Amino acid sequence: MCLTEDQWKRKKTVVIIKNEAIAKDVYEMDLQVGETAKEIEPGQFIHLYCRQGQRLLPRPISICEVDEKKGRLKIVYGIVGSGTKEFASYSPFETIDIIAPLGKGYQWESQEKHSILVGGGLGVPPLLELAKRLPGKVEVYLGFRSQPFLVENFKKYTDFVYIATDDGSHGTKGTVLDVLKNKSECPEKARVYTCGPKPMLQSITQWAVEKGYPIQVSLEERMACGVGACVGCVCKIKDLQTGEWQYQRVCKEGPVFNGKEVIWNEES
Amino acid sequence: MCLTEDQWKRKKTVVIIKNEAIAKDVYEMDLQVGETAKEIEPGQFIHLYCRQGQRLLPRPISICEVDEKKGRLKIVYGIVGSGTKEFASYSPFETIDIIAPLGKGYQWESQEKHSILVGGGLGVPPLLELAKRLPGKVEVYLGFRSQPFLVENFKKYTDFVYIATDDGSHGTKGTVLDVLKNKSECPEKARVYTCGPKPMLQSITQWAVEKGYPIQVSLEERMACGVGACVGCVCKIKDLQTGEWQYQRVCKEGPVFNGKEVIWNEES
Amino acid sequence: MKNLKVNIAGVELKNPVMTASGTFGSGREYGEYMDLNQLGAVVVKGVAITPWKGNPPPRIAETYGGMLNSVGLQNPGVEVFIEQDIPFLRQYDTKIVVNIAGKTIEEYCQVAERLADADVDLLELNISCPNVKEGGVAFGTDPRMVEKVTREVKKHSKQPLIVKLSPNVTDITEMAKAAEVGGADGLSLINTLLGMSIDIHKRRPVLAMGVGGFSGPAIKPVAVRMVYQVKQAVSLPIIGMGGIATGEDAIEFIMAGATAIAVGTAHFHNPRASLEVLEGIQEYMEKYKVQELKKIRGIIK
Amino acid sequence: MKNLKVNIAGVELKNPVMTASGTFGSGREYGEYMDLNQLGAVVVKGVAITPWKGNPPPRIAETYGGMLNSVGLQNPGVEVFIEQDIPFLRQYDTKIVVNIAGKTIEEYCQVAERLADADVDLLELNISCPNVKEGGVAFGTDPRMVEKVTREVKKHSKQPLIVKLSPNVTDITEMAKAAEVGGADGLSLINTLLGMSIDIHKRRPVLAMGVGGFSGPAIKPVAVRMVYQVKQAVSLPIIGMGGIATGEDAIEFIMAGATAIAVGTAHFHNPRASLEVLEGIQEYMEKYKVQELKKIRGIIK
Ligand SMILES: Cc1cc2nc3c(=O)[nH]c(=O)nc-3n(C[C@H](O)[C@H](O)[C@H](O)COP(=O)(O)OP(=O)(O)OC[C@H]3O[C@@H](n4cnc5c(N)ncnc54)[C@H](O)[C@@H]3O)c2cc1C
Ligand SMILES: Cc1cc2nc3c(=O)[nH]c(=O)nc-3n(C[C@H](O)[C@H](O)[C@H](O)COP(=O)(O)OP(=O)(O)OC[C@H]3O[C@@H](n4cnc5c(N)ncnc54)[C@H](O)[C@@H]3O)c2cc1C
Ligand SMILES: Cc1cc2nc3c(=O)[nH]c(=O)nc-3n(C[C@H](O)[C@H](O)[C@H](O)COP(=O)(O)O)c2cc1C
Ligand SMILES: Cc1cc2nc3c(=O)[nH]c(=O)nc-3n(C[C@H](O)[C@H](O)[C@H](O)COP(=O)(O)O)c2cc1C
Ligand code: FES
Ligand code: FES
Repeated sequence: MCLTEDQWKRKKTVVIIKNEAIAKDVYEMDLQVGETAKEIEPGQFIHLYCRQGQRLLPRPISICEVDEKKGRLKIVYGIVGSGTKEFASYSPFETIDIIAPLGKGYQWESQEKHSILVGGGLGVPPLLELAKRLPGKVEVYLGFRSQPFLVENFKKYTDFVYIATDDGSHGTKGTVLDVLKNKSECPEKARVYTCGPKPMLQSITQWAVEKGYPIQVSLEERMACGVGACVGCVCKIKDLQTGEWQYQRVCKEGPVFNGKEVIWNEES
Repeated sequence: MCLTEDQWKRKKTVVIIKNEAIAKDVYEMDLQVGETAKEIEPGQFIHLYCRQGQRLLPRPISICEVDEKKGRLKIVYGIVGSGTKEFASYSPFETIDIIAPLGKGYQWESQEKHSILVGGGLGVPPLLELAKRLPGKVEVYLGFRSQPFLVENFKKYTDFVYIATDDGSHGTKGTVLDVLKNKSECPEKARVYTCGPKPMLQSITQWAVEKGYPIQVSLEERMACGVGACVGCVCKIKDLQTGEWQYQRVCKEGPVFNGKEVIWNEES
Repeated sequence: MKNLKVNIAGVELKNPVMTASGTFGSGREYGEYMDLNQLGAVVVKGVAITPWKGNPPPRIAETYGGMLNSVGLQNPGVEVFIEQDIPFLRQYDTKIVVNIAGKTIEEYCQVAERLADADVDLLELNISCPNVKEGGVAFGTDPRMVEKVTREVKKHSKQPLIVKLSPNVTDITEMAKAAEVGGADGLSLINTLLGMSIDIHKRRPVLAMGVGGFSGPAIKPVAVRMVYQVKQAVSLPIIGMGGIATGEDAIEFIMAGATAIAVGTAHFHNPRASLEVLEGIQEYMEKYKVQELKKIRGIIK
Repeated sequence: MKNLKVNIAGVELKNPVMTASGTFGSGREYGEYMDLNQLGAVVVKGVAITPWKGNPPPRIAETYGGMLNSVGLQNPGVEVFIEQDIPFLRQYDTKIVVNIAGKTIEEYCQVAERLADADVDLLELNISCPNVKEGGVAFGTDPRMVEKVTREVKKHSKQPLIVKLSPNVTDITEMAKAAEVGGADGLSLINTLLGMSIDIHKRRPVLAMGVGGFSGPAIKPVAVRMVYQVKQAVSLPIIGMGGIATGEDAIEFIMAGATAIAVGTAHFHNPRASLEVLEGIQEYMEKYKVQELKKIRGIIK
């Protein structure tokens, strides 16, 4: 019933191994997390704490890649506000407080034959570790506003990496869905895994449903606790049997949900 | 009427040259302040800002010593709360934000013959630069709870340095007033300069008044602006002619006041 | 070891540290991060007679030294609570406090009545939630309503009844006195202030509801002031809360007059916050040789 | 360059940035740190009909993200103000707003009357100071008194009259409406919250007065909420304040409904805070191509 001292999860202070810009206002950070690296499922996230005491709430960032041997995690974050700006100022060998891992990641079968991964913008990173672990054929569709990132990393694990950019500066001009419709061989059976802005998730879900593919989407919501205690980070999830909906916690039941169960009409 | 860009006083970011413990919970910090070092009067103070954003108010710390040539200031501070604890964690070559100098320092005549300096605990540091600058004979009385600091520094400028400690571990056991009464040659004319806890300032003032010596005391009060704008840092000062009192600003009219004008009965 | 025991309305807590309602779920989640046996009491999130869906997201906004929430008392209802949460919490050697929510006086009474035979130690009447349209704070800002709802719920309660007050009032002592007259056995204060934060890039409030409940270290001076004022005005035991993150914060509340204290928002910054608060209280007592908390309780006059 | 002009009760300010009363002295002190010509207006500290000694020290306490003060309106009286401060401020191209203090309605009226022929642009009626026993907040927490004092002072005022409201009330819109009915030409909000901080080592409140006025970034969510609520309730122009330290903070207040904004406590952290707020507003306008502030004022509905 009661956990012992070493079984408790905890906030840990870890060393930053790397913290570099990989695109405009996008940073890659490697963290030395030790044994924790062994516990990660792709699609899970970590909580990063700011040093500035006026910023109390942790920042949730998805796990991008895991190096179990070295005991390291890679995350990729965009500078969007005060906290991520603070993170960008840190140097290697400094420390940062984190809780890891949190949430429920993507699910797949050990015999998986065909997977379609679709990421948009800062939704691209969490798909990398997934691409690495998935068995079978893996198609990857990545959308960016302009400057792509992590593309080479994906190419290490699959030959089928397709890029879309809003401004056409790289890959196909247009949305990732456009490319997906054009390029995917659309097998009989496949699973779709996606992460990105809500409108994209919604349109990919619609496409997947039409194709009859199971689809998993990773959602974002503003968080406080990250452990399921405050019921702050909810999204509307419907029961496919009863049609009833309830608010579920992105940090606990998610961030990865069955796309078909998500009710999209909430403002985002 | 209007100042030009380079005439405005400002908050400046300066480099920490040294930051070391010199006694239990007492630190000495040297700051590279450039030309500002030339503007200092002994008894003035500076404002130090914390990095942690939840600590908004600056910490007032007296100027201990000035090196005009190198453009440096020395301050000595005790760890008493969260801000001073934060300062103690800084390393050389890091920076800190300050405003310097602030307030009105000690006053003396260019022909000064005999000066008596009396400091207690963290009231000792501001007397050092004064001891250095005063012409004529300078007697220095320093009181500590137990472990003295800065004593050697004073000895560089005068041979008449006397120590009292509460526990008798160094110098005479007892108060600095005891030593003063025993050791001072009590010339006909002298000026007294003092800084330390209020009860000490009060008893030294009483002694000086009995002897007929002019006395200057340096007061402390909790501050917000440090520039005279908020009227937060007041002490009760009476007009010796009219007997009327009013609250005066420690940061602007002080921190150094005529001891005879101070009304001591406020709680401290 | 100093004596940390405190007594709230006849219920003895092994120490004064409780968790603030709504910030600690039903104990289960943070139970993975700390030993719940060490807490004086676990205060569970607001429980209503039927399941409540709560408010739309975003429900959380960060502010300078604090946060806003507009959870709106999402909860699965008292039946689920009795079935799942009480047995879970009873595994631990800690007291159980149930925060009860309602849209009408009748609903509050129903929850209290349903809990009468349940194995819980204290009831905390939440008439101060700023995030629900009906009930909640509407009851907590009018002294006549405070008195009335307290009196009615008290009739249906078997456990001692703590009334949780809203800080969004001109005179907190009026509300405290009204609760006392209504028969409260103790007071909890403060619930959240009412705040708002605007996303200037999206040109809309951060919270979907517009306004929300403001908590965290930022609000501590208001909370300490109110505990102090209420201590001077009534003789009921007070559970103090609002921004407590360290043992020193807790001592401030105790000196202001609190018998017990609750840690809320601080958990989000540090999952072990409540235990660290407890350690900090112990350190203070050691340092100043305070044998029991009674010696410093309400020492500020 | 964007158009930053705003109009408060017929007085045109070159930009919306003012200084919060009591935090900026009479402009002289911070005039050594910045160009006062750049400010929309300087609001001077509270001025009474006779000199006030103010409260005993300590008057200042730091809190998490904020501070408490109990200055108690120490001021040398309106005569000294007219003699020394007006001529000083008139050297600058900025508007002068006088914050008027009183212990009775008569005293407020006397100050307004004495200022009728003085060269000042706006009066700000301070019925919300929590640090004085008489007058101050006692007037600001009862809508009938708000209306009455506003009406009386208005009779003696030549300049437009801004009424400064206290946040320590259950319903701020009631006070705003009362001021409107009483004839106010505008509203300032918020004055300080009432807070307390205890020195647990000395076992007494940090402030000699026990409680004090709570200001700074910590209180911003309460201030934004109140500006928003008042904007929905009355049609008077609002001067918004409470925790503003950046241009983004200022934009929040403007979107909530403020016509102008005032910077207070932020000066203590950064003497040039008000100018940096102004620069921040300009940057926001540039970035989002906002031609005039009217386009975003009260955009949150
Ligand atoms: C499960 C999950 C995974 C995420 N993974 C990534 C990732 O891999 N890379 C990445 O760049 N971003 C990711 N995000 C978004 C990221 O958390 C926010 O961009 C970040 O918290 C913004 O912090 P800030 O201090 O810079 O912004 P500010 O706006 O200053 O933050 C203020 C508060 O708002 C919250 N907040 C602001 N924007 C968001 C947002 N879009 N979603 C949730 N909370 C927000 C912050 O957490 C903080 O509490 C993820 C979010 C979630 C919920
Ligand atoms: C003119 C002047 C000169 C000073 N010179 C020195 C010096 O040379 N060396 C030294 O060690 N100390 C000096 N002090 C005292 C020093 O300012 C405080 O010890 C320091 O601000 C405490 O900060 P803190 O964050 O550690 O304490 P906290 O208690 O955490 O500070 C909280 C707030 O209280 C204020 N405060 C706390 N204690 C005092 C105090 N005793 N006096 C004034 N404000 C206080 C702080 O400035 C801050 O705003 C001086 C004070 C004044 C007014
Ligand atoms: C996310 C969240 C949810 C809350 N839910 C409840 C609740 O259900 N019932 C209640 O009485 N108070 C609730 N509160 C208020 C807290 O119990 C507490 O009174 C308040 O947050 C102040 O304490 P703090 O600053 O330590 O968090 C909630 C607070 C937060 C932050
Ligand atoms: C030290 C201090 C003194 C103040 N004096 C006055 C005053 O004389 N008259 C007044 O109306 N408000 C006074 N105030 C309140 C401010 O004008 C302002 O309303 C409040 O501080 C909130 O703004 P801020 O958080 O930006 O400081 C004072 C505030 C402080 C901090
Ligand atoms: S962030 Fe608290 S429940 Fe998800
Ligand atoms: S600290 Fe503001 S007047 Fe001295």
